[in-house]
Amino acid sequence: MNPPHIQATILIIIIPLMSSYAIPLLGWRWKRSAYFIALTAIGASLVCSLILLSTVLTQGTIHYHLGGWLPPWGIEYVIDPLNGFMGVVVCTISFLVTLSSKKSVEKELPEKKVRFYTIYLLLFTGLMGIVVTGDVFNLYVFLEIASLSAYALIAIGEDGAPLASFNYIIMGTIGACFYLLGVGYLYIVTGSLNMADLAKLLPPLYDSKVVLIALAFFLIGTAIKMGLFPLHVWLPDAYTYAPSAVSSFIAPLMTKVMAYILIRILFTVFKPSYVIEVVPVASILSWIAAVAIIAGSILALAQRDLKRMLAYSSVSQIGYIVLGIGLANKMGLIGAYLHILNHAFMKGCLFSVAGALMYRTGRRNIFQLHTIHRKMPFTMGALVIGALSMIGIPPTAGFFSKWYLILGSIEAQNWVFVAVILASSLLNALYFFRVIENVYFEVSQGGLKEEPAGDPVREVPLSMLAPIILLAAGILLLGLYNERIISGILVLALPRGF
Amino acid sequence: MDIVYSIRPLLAILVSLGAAALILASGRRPNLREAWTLLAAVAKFLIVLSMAPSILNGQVLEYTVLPLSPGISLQLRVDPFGLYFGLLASGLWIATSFYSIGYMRGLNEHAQTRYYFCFAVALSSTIGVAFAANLLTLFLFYELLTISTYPLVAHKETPEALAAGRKYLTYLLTSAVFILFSIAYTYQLAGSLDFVAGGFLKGQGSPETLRLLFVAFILGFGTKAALMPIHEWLPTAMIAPTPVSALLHAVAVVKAGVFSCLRVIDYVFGPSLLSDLDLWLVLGYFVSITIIGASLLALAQDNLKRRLAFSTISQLSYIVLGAALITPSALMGSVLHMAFHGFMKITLFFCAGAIFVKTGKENISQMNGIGRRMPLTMAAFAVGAFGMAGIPPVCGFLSKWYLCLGSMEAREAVFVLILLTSSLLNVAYFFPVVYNAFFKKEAGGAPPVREEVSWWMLAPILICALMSLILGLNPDAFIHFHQIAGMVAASIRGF
Amino acid sequence: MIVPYENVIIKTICRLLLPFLQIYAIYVLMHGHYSPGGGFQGGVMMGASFILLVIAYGLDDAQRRISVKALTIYACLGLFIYSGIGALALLMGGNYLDYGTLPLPLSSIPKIRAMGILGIEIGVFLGVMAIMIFIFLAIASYETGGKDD
Amino acid sequence: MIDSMMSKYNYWMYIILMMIGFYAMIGKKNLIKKLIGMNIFQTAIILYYISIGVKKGGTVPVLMEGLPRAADYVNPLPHVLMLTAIVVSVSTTGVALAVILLIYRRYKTLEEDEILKSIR
Repeated sequence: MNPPHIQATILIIIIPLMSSYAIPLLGWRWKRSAYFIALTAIGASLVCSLILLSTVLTQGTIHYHLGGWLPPWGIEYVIDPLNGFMGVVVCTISFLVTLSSKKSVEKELPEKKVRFYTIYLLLFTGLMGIVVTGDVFNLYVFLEIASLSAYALIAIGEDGAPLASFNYIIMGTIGACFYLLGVGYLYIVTGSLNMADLAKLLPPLYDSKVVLIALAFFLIGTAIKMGLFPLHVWLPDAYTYAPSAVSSFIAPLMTKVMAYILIRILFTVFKPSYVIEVVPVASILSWIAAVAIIAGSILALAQRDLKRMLAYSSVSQIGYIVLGIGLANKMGLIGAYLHILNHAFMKGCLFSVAGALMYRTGRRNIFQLHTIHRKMPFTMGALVIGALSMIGIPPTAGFFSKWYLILGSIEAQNWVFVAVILASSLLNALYFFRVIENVYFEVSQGGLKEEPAGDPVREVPLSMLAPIILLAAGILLLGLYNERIISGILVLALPRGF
Repeated sequence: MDIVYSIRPLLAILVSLGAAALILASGRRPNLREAWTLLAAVAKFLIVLSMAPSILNGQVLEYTVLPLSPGISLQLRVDPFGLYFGLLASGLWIATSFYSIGYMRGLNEHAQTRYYFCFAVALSSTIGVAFAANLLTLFLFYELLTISTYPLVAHKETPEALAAGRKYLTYLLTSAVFILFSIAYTYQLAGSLDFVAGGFLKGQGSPETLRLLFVAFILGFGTKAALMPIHEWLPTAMIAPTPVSALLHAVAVVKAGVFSCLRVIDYVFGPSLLSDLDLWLVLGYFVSITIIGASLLALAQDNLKRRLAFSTISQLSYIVLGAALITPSALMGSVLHMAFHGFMKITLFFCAGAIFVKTGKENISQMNGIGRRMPLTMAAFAVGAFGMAGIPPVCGFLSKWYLCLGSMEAREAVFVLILLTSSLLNVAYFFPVVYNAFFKKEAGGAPPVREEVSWWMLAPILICALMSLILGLNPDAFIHFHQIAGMVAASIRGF
Repeated sequence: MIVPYENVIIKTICRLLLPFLQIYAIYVLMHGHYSPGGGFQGGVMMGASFILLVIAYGLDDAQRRISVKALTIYACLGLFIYSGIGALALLMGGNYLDYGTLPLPLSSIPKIRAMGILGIEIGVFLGVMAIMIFIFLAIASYETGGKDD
Repeated sequence: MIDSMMSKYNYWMYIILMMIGFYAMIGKKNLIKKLIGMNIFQTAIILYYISIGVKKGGTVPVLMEGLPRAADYVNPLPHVLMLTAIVVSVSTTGVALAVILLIYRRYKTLEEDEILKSIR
């Protein structure tokens, strides 16, 4: 019998899962309850994830056998420092973003609140499932739960949303199917689906072409799902047209969790030695990522729509994470892990700000934001902090992930990557300062000075503002305390041999 | 060297950050807001000053705030050089605060809350740069300084001001990229980033690598120090309000750049490594181009503030030159010149601002006879101009003297020649201003009326001018600039 | 919009077929833990029987028999039974879905396990059935749809 | 060569099917056709999985008297996995159909290029 803090492994999934069924049942009668149920469920998961993380850090890896079946036959949930960390990241961001979703959902989707939160919780369940599971097929199932909910959530957005969602369905299904094929190939040669078991069975088979093909399918599948550069085409539309509550939930988390899958596949299922030495997968990935960083930034530069700009910047930031993974040395991986955390906070903050702008002004064009800073000083302050962090100005979190990535690139003696990271921070500066300039400065001569019609713009309600401020404060604190996170958690989360 | 753990360096940084928060909170009540500014300025100076006795006794104050990255901490250390810069910046901030209030009220500027807020943050970062114990901490504050001064440069919000702001950011963020690279590389080479008097890079890496690293460092920090091919942001930034120009030139920004250059030259590379790598002479010639070139360009400017800007560019290179010539006297002169140039240049900028506030004139050709309208202001201007040219009773002479001495010690007389030429050029571009102001008749022919600016502005002008004189006569007056500079030189080059 | 197709043969055959379909669906459900079959397959058949009803008798008729509201409740109930049994195992001190710990008055653990999985299958059955019908109705009634409930 | 290809014909079949589906997803402009392509794509993978579980002479994996050896049964695990994959594929189709309806209601067409035209 397992003590309660081990049972948290499963509670972290079944609480949101059961709550998501409870929402339509209770929401039928009390529409308002949907939000509170969702918030409570995610809050409970947050508590569970914190318990898990502390347990992992003090007592070592947790193995949870679902249904009492022993691995490799039964499904096993494994919590090691890496996914303990990921769980906390996902839960924290989800909690904050959900907190802020109340008003914007009421405004944008007044009739669909109940269904919205049902699917929302399912998405959260899927993400958490991906994080905790130690079984490659179970991971596929959760991947699809998360993706299906995401398709649905994106489709309820405005104008181009259904088409964006359809494209995402097509691309996402290809990605998931490739992942499934990868699982199939591994299953042919090993007869196992358990990650730890696979890791044991695979090394003698490293010469096999089948294993190589499996790895290729895994990589393409996850690359599509996380929007790595040439395969990113679904991402900008989906993030732009989704309702603001959705884009501020999906943008920070979805792609990060997919990056987590990549890490798991490369460094847990396969051994680092395989992806570095036997096949140069890691270095191929890092080169693709380098292209992604630059291309994403340049594409972001061309946008006038704030949310679309942020979406393209996500494409470039995914590049950072993959670059760190591909460097496959200690500093690079630490940079990648840290950037998963940091970027989740930054994008959560920035998309929430974009949502707040939509909520109060309905404007997304960055050239129509003059004088907003007087009306919404706190929101815009958060925007500045988020933007500075994206650029990589020191005390903010974004600087430090860049710092470790640069150290990793130097360690790998790869000067091109150093140049890419540095150049991209300049490009980031270009497009983010364009926003800041438009928000804070009024061009005195012949600018857009007249107030738009409609209700006078003012600061967003507290339920939206508080999460934004917390996220912004989080960015600063993560930057200042990054060393604690690294030495406390991330060093333990590195794959063996680093 | 005793290391004393003390929280005072952190307090010195936080006091103006706290003030910044209070300024934001009391944006609607100008009097309260400005009271915070003044209070913070005085408090900061007193805190910095309170550290002086222990430093003069040979101690070093240290405070570790938190670890930033494995092996590197956000650490503050007050050594003589840091204290020196801290004293200079916080002392001049008081003057600038008073002057700002007069200037901003006099012109009834907009967005004053943002202005004071950014000012306070910029000062915090400057003190942070001064007290940083390692390169990463320095870089942290250095970037904060860039970001916090950007709204000040673009303050007027006209298209030109915005363009100037963009240019400012472009130059400084690009340079930050070089700095970041060099810091990361240094860390990879040496495994440490802590400043050590005399440098810590010796024996790490091949000479080619180190030369490359040095170039990257100088490209990075040199941008803020406005070395010649990468100086263009500074004259463009003159569009900003005059107190901001004063902040940029005398107190914070370019001084932080020069300070960081000196930190790199003397505390990262160290003189002996530089001479091993044969870099010092190259750097010396490189900045000599700036010294002469900027002076020549200054001659061509009609806008008074732009002329001052080019003068700053030229004078900053004196400081870097002093560090590049690896002799004790040169370093002494270089360190002294940091402070002296600060006092003189701030006087000159304050005067330019005062003229603008009172008469709206910005161009030198319009300033005939202005000395009869504003005799006190223009007298102060004259003192500053004399100092720039290195004429004895004013403090500029003293630092130049040391610099020339240093060039002699280094057996590179050509630099003496360059310094003297530049002095002559200084005379050439400053004296016409003074001459026209006092001895030419005003264009309209109307009888000149005495109309000085308000005492908020006039007092700082006069005090700074007076300080320039007093420091020239007794460089150890009040805050022991001379003695501290001596300690710096001794710690590095064994004076 | 699906309107009833006035053909007595189709209607009669449908009427004849329905009970057998549904009984077979329940058979498949109950045998799920011994042989191929189970909640999902049974649920699909059960759902298909209703879909047949809709095709033969038209949407209006079907909606009179089974409302969207009831379907939602069935679906949620089904999933609740599923996860509820899992959670019950958790409460009884086992791992999630560890049916062996369920408090059933049966002699041996394998028997308890068999009952446990049957409960799970029933939950799945209800859920799948409701959702199959739900998807069909939602898509079939799109012309009148667009409103939320 | 031919022999080895023929002996693994199940893989070829799945690859051909998958490519057909892939082509429809990428090449067709009509959204329904894309969706059908997606279904073919998923079915190909299901087929692949089922085929890897097959054994010559294997029987239904139900415990029976007289067949005590594991080698006598076909491998049931791929089937179980595919049951889940079918559920996923059904749900994906459901969501996709719903989205298509939404698109149709908004633009009154299902041709991708016409929709893109009406967005701009």
